Amino acid sequence: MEMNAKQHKYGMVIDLDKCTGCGACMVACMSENNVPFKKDESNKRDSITWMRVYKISNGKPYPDADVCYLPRPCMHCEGHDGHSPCVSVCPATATDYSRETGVVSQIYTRCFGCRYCMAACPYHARYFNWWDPVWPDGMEKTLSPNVSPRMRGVVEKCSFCFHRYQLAREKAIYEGRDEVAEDEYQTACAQACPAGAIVFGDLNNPDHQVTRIVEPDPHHHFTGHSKKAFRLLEQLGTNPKVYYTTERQWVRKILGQYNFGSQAAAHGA
Amino acid sequence: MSTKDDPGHAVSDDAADKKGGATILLFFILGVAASLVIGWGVFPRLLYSTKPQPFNFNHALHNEEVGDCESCHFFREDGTFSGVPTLAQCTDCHEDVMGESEDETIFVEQYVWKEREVPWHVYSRQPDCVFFSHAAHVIKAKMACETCHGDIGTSTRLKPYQENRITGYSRDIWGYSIAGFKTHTYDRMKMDDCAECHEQAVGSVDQAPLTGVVGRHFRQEVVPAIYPPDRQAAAGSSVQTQRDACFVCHK
Amino acid sequence: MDSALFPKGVKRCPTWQFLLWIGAVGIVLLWGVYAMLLCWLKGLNQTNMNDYYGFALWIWADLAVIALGGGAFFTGFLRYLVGKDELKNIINFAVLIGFICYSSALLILAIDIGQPLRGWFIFWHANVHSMLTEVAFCLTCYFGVLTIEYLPLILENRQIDKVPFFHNLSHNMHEIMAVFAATGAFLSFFHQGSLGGVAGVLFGRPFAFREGIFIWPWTFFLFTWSAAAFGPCFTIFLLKITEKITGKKLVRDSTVWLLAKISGWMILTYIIAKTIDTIYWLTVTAPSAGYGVGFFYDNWFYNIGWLVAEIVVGGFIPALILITKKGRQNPTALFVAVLLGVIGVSINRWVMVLQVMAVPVMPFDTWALYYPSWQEVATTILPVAYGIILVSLSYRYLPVFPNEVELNAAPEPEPLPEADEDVPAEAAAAQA
Amino acid sequence: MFPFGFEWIWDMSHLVFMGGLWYALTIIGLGMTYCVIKAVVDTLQGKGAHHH
Amino acid sequence: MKLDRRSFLSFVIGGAAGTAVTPLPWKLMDDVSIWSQMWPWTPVPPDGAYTYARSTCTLCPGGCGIAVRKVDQRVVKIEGLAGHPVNDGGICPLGLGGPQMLYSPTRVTGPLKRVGPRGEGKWAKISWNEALAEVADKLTQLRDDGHPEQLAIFSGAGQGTFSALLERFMTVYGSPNLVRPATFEDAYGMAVYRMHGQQAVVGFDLENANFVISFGSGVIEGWGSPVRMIRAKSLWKDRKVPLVQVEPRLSNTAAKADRWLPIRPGTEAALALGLAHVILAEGLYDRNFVEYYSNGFEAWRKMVLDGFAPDKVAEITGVSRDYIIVLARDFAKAGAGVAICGRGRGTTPGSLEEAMAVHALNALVGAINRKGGVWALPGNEGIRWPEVEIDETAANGLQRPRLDGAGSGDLVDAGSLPNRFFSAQAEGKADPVKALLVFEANPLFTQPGTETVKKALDRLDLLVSFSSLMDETAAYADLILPNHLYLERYDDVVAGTGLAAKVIGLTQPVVAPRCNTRHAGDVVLALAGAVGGPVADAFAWESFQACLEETLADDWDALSEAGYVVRKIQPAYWFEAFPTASGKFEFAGGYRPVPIEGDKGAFPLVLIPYDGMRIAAGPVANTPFMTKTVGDDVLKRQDVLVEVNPKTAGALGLGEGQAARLSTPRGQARVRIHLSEGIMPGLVAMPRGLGHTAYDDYLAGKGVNVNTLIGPVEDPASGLDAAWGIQAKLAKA
Repeated sequence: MEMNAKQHKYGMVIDLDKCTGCGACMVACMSENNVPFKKDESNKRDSITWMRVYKISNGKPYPDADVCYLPRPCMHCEGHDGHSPCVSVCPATATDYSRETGVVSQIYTRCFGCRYCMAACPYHARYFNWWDPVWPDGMEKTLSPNVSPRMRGVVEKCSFCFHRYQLAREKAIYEGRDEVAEDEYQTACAQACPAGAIVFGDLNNPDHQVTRIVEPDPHHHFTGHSKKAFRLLEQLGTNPKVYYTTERQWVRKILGQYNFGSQAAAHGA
Repeated sequence: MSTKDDPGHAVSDDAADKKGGATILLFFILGVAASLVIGWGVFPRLLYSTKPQPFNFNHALHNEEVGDCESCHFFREDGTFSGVPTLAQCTDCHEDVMGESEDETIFVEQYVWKEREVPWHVYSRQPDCVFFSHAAHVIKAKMACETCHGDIGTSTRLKPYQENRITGYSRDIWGYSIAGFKTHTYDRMKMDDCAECHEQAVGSVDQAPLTGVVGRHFRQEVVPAIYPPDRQAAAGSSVQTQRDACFVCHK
Repeated sequence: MDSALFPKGVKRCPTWQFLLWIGAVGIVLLWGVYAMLLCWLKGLNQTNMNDYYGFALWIWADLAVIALGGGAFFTGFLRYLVGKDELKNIINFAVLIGFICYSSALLILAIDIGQPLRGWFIFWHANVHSMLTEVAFCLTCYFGVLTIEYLPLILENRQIDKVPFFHNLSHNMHEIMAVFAATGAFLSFFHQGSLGGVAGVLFGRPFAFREGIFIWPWTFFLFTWSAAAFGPCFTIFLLKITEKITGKKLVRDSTVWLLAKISGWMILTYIIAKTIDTIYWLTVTAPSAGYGVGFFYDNWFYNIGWLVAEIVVGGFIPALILITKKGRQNPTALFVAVLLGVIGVSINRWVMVLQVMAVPVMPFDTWALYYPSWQEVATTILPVAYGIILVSLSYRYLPVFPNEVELNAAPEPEPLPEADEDVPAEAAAAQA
Repeated sequence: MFPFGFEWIWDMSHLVFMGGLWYALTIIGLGMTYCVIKAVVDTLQGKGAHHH
Repeated sequence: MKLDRRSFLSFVIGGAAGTAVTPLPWKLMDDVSIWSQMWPWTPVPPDGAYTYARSTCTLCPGGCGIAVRKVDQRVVKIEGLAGHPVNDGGICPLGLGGPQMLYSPTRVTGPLKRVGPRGEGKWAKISWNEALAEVADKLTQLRDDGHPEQLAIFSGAGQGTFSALLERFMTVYGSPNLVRPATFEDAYGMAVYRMHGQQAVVGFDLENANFVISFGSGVIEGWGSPVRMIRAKSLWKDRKVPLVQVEPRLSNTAAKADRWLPIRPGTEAALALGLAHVILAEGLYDRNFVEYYSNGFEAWRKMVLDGFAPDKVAEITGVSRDYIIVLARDFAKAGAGVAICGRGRGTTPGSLEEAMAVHALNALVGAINRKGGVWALPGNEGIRWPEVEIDETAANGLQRPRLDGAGSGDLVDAGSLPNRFFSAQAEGKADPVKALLVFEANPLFTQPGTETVKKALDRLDLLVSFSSLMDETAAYADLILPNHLYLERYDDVVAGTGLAAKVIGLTQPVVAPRCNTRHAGDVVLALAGAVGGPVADAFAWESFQACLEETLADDWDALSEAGYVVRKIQPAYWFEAFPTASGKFEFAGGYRPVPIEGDKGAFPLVLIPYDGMRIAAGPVANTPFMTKTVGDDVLKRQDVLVEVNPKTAGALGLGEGQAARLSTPRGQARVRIHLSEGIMPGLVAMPRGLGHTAYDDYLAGKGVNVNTLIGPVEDPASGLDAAWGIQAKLAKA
């Protein structure tokens, strides 16, 4: 499969030291992507949040305790040549990896809900519609036509707000341009983050901020060249496109060491 | 128990069995015939209900007046496509009855004056999961409207709108041939019909026998327009299908 | 009053007793059907599955019954391809069990998916890279084969057989049964394997992931192997139970011993391979992903005991019993062995589904445990009830056991137990 | 599933996997057709009427 | 008959075989799956033209610019306005919630009149004319009785034209009882007033500070202008500006700070003075400022040196002596260090002495009106309206003391004291209020001491809420005259609590009003007209919008174009900054611990409320999306989890997630335990903003409203609520 100039690789780098855990990214994502909501969402294992902010604690006693927040969108793993953990297992070709954008798509109308992809994803980035989505009277007016609402019984997940790329591309075409500029395609979470902790862009484009921060190394499975940026579960070979940076050693340690104990309690939120 | 069982029984009326065999065969054939009539004749009629449009619309007439499709079905500043005109658009010309047609009278009196949007039944309405970029097709690929929408632009009457009772979509999506045969590019608007054209662009077609009634035409004219040269050589962006990735046409 | 439908020369319990029995089991069946309908109409929110447990009890049940149903293809394989003619006396029963297991598996899958109405997408829009696709295809085809293998048995019902067409049909099918059996075996090798692949390819799940050759992880081969090895155990296990309930001897010991012996050696070889695989995984594969040996069993529920139970108790012990003459020829030992075998393979399928979901993967993740809802339990028991009913019907009306008559015709001085009183033994003998 | 299906690619995995599948299906199909037709013929020839 | 059965069978088989070669089964299969993809009960959002409308968020005082995404006339999303001086494209979870509020089923769809007892939720829909008449009658009657002061207004509206309109109304009407919710700014403002001799809006030039000490302020949890503060925090991270967080709980701010300094709650002032002690003792203070621009330094210096040696302060606060010294040095030497205070979001004022101690600390390092320091900016001028004619009734009314006593006696420099207002009304003081109009506020939920507030409201003849949504106060009201939601109306927002510049934002209607609502401004105008006489004359405008356009005349075009205007403000130089008697900065203040309510014996623990970005605790409540983001360590089903140190919990035999009964002198509630190493032993921390009783099932009944468990504690120096906690008891439930 020869590469060519037109190929993008959209990715993200999140500064864990800037993330304040405010939750704006989560709400922005839900609002942007017609994510349904229930009356009780306190069971985080049955709560659809494409972007989820985990709370990690260093497990030390008072007063040395410390916590860190970790926003977790879909990692849009590239795996090996696009064979992410989830893509190749889908029996109905409902999820797909695009070599043109590096986005892992999920087609809800094709999905018939076998949930094999959820079993395959180590990041718990995939969510199943256990319930019929129900919007309180009138609130269906908040739904965006750019993202199709899901029906009960299918899997959904973060799409890197791909519809924004589709719209940006239409605009570019209309204006006779060939390419979409960096600021024309930004995910809802990156755009909303008040701390500027989320940076989104094309990892194949050296001019994009995300590339300048990460410096992905194509010869070493795209690990951050300057060891500044790292990825979750890199060692599994999932080859994710979401990078993290932090200067706090204990955070790097917990996220970096793999045979951990349960000392790092996490609270989904 | 079982005088039935005495061995002699079966032998006794051998002829009867033969005759029986024939009748059975006859009934078998009857069954086949009946099912064929139902499946090919009755079923399609039952499947679709015909819905009247609010009033007739004369494309040909409007075409003469305004000259082209774009003046009513235009692109917005942001590159999105306006689709079916809104009442506001029509009102630009139709604040009041202009001609003699009673359809226009209905329009003006029932909708313009009452400020109600016209509840058109849209023949080409696609499912919500479909993302279709008119810009990519009409502006970039320079495709003609007729390629997908047929000659509606020159029609003087709206054809009856047939709605699939199960899916709620227009019969135009599946096509009028219940068997799914097509002779024109615009006879059907299912995913495979989009794929038929898109397929020409990408690698898989080089390995596959050319499918689709209009394959070549698209390969020669449309492909060069949609895809930059370097893309045509490469296989499709999809890892799964080697065609265009799902998100090209889905949302 | 339904005696006209019985196979020639056999004794069956009175109708009222039979109906009572069917009715009792039927109640359980209805309970399961009710739960099934709930899941279909209200959706999978009826279960306790969640986003951490996308796969749960059902998938385990699915994998388990398919493994246990493996007796059908393997016995068929031995009978028709290897030419172990002796096994023809148990093949019907094996096929019957297989048919029940596979129809159950398909039913469970139909309940388990979120959009049953679109289930056929798995065929129509097949993604050949997915192990699940392979499972679906081979599973369905092989179910077709089982139906074909089971059909003649139905046609041989004393009344149906009187219809010349059906008589001829079953006759012809018998003629070329070897072809079907061969195809079945071919398909089974693949779907049993791909069921193993389902877990083995999950490189995002270090507990499940295994290396392998080409597209096939080692679990692919281990699953096929274990199904072939333990399937016969299940066949024998059920045979013994059936014999207990009917109070009859239905299959010659020699036949059973032969099957037990083969099964024993299969289990032994399998469990050795499994042990090697486990050691390699714990010492090479998992550590390379950063997971220490103790890690996967560092939980109050999922502790090392599971591994021991699977490999030693459910593996080596039954194997050793079955390969020794004394072992397999001692009724009690034989029964214990096949029972342990059945448990062993079930544990294997359990950990390959549920423990995979339970083990934390992300560094800040914690063990995820889950317990099934009653709807899940009911739909899982449903196939059992259905199986019992189908066995009962088949046993009562179809010539499942070719040797039954001769094995039970031996003139016994004392009268038979009331339960079996129906046709006097002499009359039966006369008819035969 | 079929070469004209959207997901079909003319590559090794399809040829091997789908090939094997269709091979199996063909055998089963032909086998059954053979049995049924032969049974019809046999029946019309009056076979199978006498038996026990 | 045998033959028939067989024939029928073969007919069926034939039929089946035939059907297989017709489209019927296959088309049905396809259509049914398409149906399953488009279930009629799964909504399909109508498409249309996409547009963005510029406006300003009013959901908190932050004043962020917003870009409202619309599809035709539907609001589908709210985004931060790029390039806006306050939030530059960033936005908070609450700000994102606009659409869910606009289309919320809990909107008050039109004027409502209570039928049946208060708070029972039985309403009669009435017309606007009826509604206005009802209120007007009461207003007229009060004036006719010669008691205009018996009308009170509780308004949470920010410092914009609408507030000015209310002030003007109360002036001509003749009531001094215009009450506002008090925040830390009131306390800090009073401190500045006493030390600068000037009513000023306090601004913190935090973007340019190079060392920040926060005395419990939720820097990234809603303090000041939330998005601006979070951006500032990121800026500090890039510039390596240290932040030291002083508070007993590991808040997000503490976690993000370079140093978390756990301190005994309520002793912050002592620490501030302790730091001052070191700075004084080591002569690290800004001599230039102290010598030439300050007064009363010596006395204050002596007080600090005598009373607040590091050892003593360490004893009081629990902070290590050595670190006090280190921190003081780093702070003083930083050059552009600044200290801030106001617990959490700063929604409770806190003690005046604390504010003064912190301000003195800032003064000591010369941070007053300095780049990167604390700025005293001239108060809200700018609005130029014709003088009002006041009749005798009004004049008499205005002579009467405010019910909360502010502005008289020893509270002469106090502005508004809501805590005193409600307690006085509840106790039925001499001249109680008869009618209360509530704007942009939900006192029944947000005021500490819910029971007292309820009592106070019970003593009213008429309680009118102008809320757009059915909040607690509205649900308890006699009349609801629903205001437009901020997305449906004009408003001006003077942004930037603690912002070192004045940003005026325009809130514009981005969609036509969804319900039968009216702009509260227009309602006030209508009421004034109905009351008649000089009251009517004072309001010449035919609509609030007209009033707004006139008021913002110079900026109107710029505002409606860009959505905001920025007024760069230069703080006065030291020599002209302090209009005190001495003309210099006055060093003053001391430390008297604010008493805590409750008996330590019966209630051995201390309950402290805390704030967070995912739970809105103000007059605006959580949207479903926001509640969805609340962690399972805060809310589990309907139960709130309180943070307790494992040691404390262990001693009580309470474990993680266990249900418990939390009781205080004010009340008790069922909670669950969340063991946290991030909280000082002996404390129980509960989030503000849960436990709503109004709204819908997506919010109501989730958790406990901490204000039902805690009450105000009056600061003798200011009259403001200085409560920082309350004695409490935990027991197994």
